[in-house]
Amino acid sequence: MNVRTGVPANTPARRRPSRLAAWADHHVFSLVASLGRLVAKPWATALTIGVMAVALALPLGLWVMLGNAERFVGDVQQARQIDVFLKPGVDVARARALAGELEARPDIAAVELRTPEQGLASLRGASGLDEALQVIGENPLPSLLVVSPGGDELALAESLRELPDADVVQHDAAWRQRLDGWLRFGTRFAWALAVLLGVGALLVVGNTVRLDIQQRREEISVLQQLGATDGFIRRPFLYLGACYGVLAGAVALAVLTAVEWSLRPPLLALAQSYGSDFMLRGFSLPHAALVVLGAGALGWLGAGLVTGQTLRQTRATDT
Amino acid sequence: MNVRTGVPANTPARRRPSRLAAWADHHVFSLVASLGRLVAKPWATALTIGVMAVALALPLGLWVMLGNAERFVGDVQQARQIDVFLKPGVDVARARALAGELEARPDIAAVELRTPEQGLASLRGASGLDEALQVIGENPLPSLLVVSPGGDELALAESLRELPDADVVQHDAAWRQRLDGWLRFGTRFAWALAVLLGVGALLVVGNTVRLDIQQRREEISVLQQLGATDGFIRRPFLYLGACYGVLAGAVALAVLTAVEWSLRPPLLALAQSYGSDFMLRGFSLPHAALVVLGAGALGWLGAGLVTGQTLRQTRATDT
Amino acid sequence: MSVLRFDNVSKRYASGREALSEVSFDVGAGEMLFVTGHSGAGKSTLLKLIHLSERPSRGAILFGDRNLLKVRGRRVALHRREVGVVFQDHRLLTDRSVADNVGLPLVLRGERRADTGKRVRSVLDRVGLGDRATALPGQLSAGEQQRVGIARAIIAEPRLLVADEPTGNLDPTLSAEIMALFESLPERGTSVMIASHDLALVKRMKKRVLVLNQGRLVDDIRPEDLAE
Amino acid sequence: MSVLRFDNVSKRYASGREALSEVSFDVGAGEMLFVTGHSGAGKSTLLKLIHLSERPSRGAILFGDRNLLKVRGRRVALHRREVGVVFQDHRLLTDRSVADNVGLPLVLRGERRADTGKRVRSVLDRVGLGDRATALPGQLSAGEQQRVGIARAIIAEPRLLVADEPTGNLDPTLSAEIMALFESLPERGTSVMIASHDLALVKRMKKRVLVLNQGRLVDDIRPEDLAE
Ligand SMILES: Nc1ncnc2c1ncn2[C@@H]1O[C@H](COP(=O)(O)OP(=O)(O)OP(=O)(O)O)[C@@H](O)[C@H]1O
Ligand SMILES: Nc1ncnc2c1ncn2[C@@H]1O[C@H](COP(=O)(O)OP(=O)(O)OP(=O)(O)O)[C@@H](O)[C@H]1O
Ligand SMILES: [Mg+2]
Ligand SMILES: [Mg+2]
Repeated sequence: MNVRTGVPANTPARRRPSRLAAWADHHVFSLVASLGRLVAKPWATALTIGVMAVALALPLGLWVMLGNAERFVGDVQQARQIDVFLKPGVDVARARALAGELEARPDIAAVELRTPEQGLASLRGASGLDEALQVIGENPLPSLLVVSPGGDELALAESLRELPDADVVQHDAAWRQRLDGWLRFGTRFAWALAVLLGVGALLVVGNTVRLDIQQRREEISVLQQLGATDGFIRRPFLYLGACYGVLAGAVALAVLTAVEWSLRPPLLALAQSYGSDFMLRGFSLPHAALVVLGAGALGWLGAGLVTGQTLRQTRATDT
Repeated sequence: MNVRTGVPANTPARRRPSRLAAWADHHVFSLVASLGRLVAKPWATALTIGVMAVALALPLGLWVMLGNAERFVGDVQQARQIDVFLKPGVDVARARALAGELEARPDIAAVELRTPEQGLASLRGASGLDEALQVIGENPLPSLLVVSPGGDELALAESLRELPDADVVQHDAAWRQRLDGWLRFGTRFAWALAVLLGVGALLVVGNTVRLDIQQRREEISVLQQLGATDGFIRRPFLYLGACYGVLAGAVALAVLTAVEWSLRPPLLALAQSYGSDFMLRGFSLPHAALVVLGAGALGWLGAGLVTGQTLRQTRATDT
Repeated sequence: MSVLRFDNVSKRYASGREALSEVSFDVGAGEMLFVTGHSGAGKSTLLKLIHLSERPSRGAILFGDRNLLKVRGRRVALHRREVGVVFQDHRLLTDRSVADNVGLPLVLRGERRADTGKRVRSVLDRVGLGDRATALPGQLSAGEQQRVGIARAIIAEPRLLVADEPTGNLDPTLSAEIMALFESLPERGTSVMIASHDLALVKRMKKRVLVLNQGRLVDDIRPEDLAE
Repeated sequence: MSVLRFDNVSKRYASGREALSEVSFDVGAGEMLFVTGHSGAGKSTLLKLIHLSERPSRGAILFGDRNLLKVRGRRVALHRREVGVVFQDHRLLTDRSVADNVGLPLVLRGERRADTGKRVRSVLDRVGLGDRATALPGQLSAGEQQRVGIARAIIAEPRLLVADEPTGNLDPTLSAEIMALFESLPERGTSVMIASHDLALVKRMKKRVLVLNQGRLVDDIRPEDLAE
């Protein structure tokens, strides 16, 4: 055990490398160290990322759901039709002209004319009222225009009511009321859930990083006592938080995509019952990238907040 | 600083208190110590409990939702009606007799008769077809029985179709199909969410307790080296987990109750649009107690699992 | 009868370092002996083998008639309760008071917390910390922490006390007092084994001394031998 | 010119314990001195005040012409880089290698990790641990850990080195070697302040000695005085 004393090996004129190089060196080291830490404890890392991924997946999934629901509702409304019964005095030629006029309007997608004869025929074919109808001498049915709306359905129905030739405009109000009820309820529910999930995601991410940092409190305190600045101490934790975030974001995306695939068949069936060819739309590539980056930013932010808190506690003597 | 040597103060014949008393003593101490730990760090405790509460509230809320949805659907189906149009030849007296017969059946809640005259009158009043109808010499309308089902609606409609006097049985199949579509989709979605949330709750509870225990790894290792058994070391953590669980369960209940109250108005409006007086039903007192106890058990279990894991790691030399 | 017997014990750490090589010796009941050697000679490793913090790579260790190689699972805890340990780095529970730390071995042996008070006070007095019972370890100086560790190791009157550098943070006067305390233990049936690098102190005590050098037992000096 | 000046400094901990009472002294540039006293006398507290681990309750501390009372926030870190510290409980980073631990002060001063290798090796050689650079602190004996702490404290050639019981885990030979190492530092512009309870060692060194007793500075012995 030889303890050398006397003049040391290093030169007295100490090299001072460029600040920038040292700074970059430290950043790279912090990142690599953070990644190393993740790999060194694969199970703990998986658990942490799993928790964060769930916390992220839920509000994200809700967001996708709401977006799809809106598109879906729009789709369904477009597929719905307004029945315009014309006044009994309006003859078929006038009805045909009116149909042509209406079809030219921008808020109308299509107009189909059903003449009284067609109506009677379909009544005869469809119902068992054949005999009863034969009793009627004259065809009492009016001409019917079946209008497919191209824009705001309610406004369109209103304006159709004002047509001089229109007698009864049938716009299935009960159906509409029910759908609105469902949607109002769904929206309220979604918001309640979103608030809950948002709070949950914040709590989970914050708590995860907090406990991770608490575990290394001793290390932080040693670094502080050796003269490390807050920035120096915080950096590896920021990278750690960002790594967690990015990985959690990726896992959340994967989970959501799996959920999306499992929901496709029933939703398609549902849409078809409304005569719509609506398809569930997941994340586009830019969206996905945004989500992963956002999750990384969230992890970075959470780590920053919590590290700041720990630093303040450990640095009790500075106050 | 006087260091006394020589014969000690305590008697050589050492008291051995009853094992049971010592055991109870240790349990009480563990519980009190765990509670003390929670109170000593109010913020960390609040965060942990918050995370666990969210993790519990979501699957619980879903469970309540599904239960309510089932009740709601039952309610709505019961409130719906089947229109039985009788053959044109059936006169009003026969129709009235048939209504009485049907009303006696167990699968029918109520039957209302609408005579052809009533039908014509309501057509006149409701529509603008007054003039058109006046043209008709004879009343072409059949008698109508409006049947409120008392049990399985589909089966009932089927059996009504087989009545010799029935002409057309109108049972809104499209409407039914749509509701079924929504429900199928809802159920699938709920299950996807439930799986996600179940995994999430497990991850969160496990992770929270794990990190809490990791922080006290040093303490665990010291206790082991002094000869503490696994049971002794695990006990305070089990109590801690149970405390977390019970508190988190209580918070989750409170959150769910708040959500329930915020959902009541829109849901009531929705129910009324179906002519139902359905009310959202939350947790009964026994259910609530069960939830809190279950959450406590979950915390206890999670703590037990994770402590076992940590104990195995710390006790590396025993292998 | 021997309390402890090392039989050709070697210890190689996972890093490949051989900390002990074929060490053999015997400790009699009520004997007090020292283990010395340079820094890194293997003193702490030797003591760790005794209370099962580490396992030997080769050789056998007998504690009374108990073969430590065969002590596994729950019986590790029971064995540790029969050995009092003073750790080189104290190892106090930071969030419990001094009194709670010292009383811990009694609680582990199944006594009720409330019943330990008198003995805790008595043993704290003996190490000169009677007035610090309610302090937390973090509020003590290094020497005070070390004495808390000593009090904790002796309170349950173990069959064997192993003390790793117990006076490393104590001044000469206090060291002498603590040594006197240790000297009083064999009378009461506790064998004492102390690792120390303080050669002056070791010489003064006139006890048996095991000398380690790079993991080998190079000398086993008995006071009788010196007298000759 | 004085490197450090204590002016009627008192320290009362939150627990109410007065660890230092009206302590005043001066340390000249390139001076080497010892602080002794019984366990709990206040030696560690005094050193902690110097690198701002604790703040005085009363009195002023000057480091060069810097009033330590006024050093807050970010400048605490900068001040600490000018003071090398050997902690009584080592305080190594458990998950980094010995070399990384020793090189840390250089990295904190803004040097690139890759550039520190040569100086780390040189200073590890000087404390006799040249062959343990890649080990983790947990794989070292207590005395080896203490020497890592010493290497870390001196690597950046601080203006002042404060060492708390730096030879508490070292045998006499090694202690003497480490003391020789410390003695060589003032030549290179580092003042050295060592807390120790090892009176034999302190006497042998023939340096200035501050004697604390229950928080009071009861003696300030200079070698010149002894010579008289
Ligand atoms: N966990 C470990 N892994 C690898 N090597 C270890 C480990 N613990 C100790 N060693 C090595 O084994 C040797 C003996 O260590 P030990 O702690 O027994 O020494 P010691 O005699 O107690 O020294 P000191 O007086 O410095 O405390 C040392 O070289 C040390 O580096
Ligand atoms: N954080 C603290 N809170 C309260 N009291 C403390 C604290 N730290 C130290 N003390 C007390 O202050 C006194 C001086 O402690 P200090 O650590 O300075 O002693 P020391 O001279 O270094 O002793 P040793 O030689 O045992 O290390 C002691 O009585 C100790 O109990
Ligand atoms: Mg040792
Ligand atoms: Mg001290």
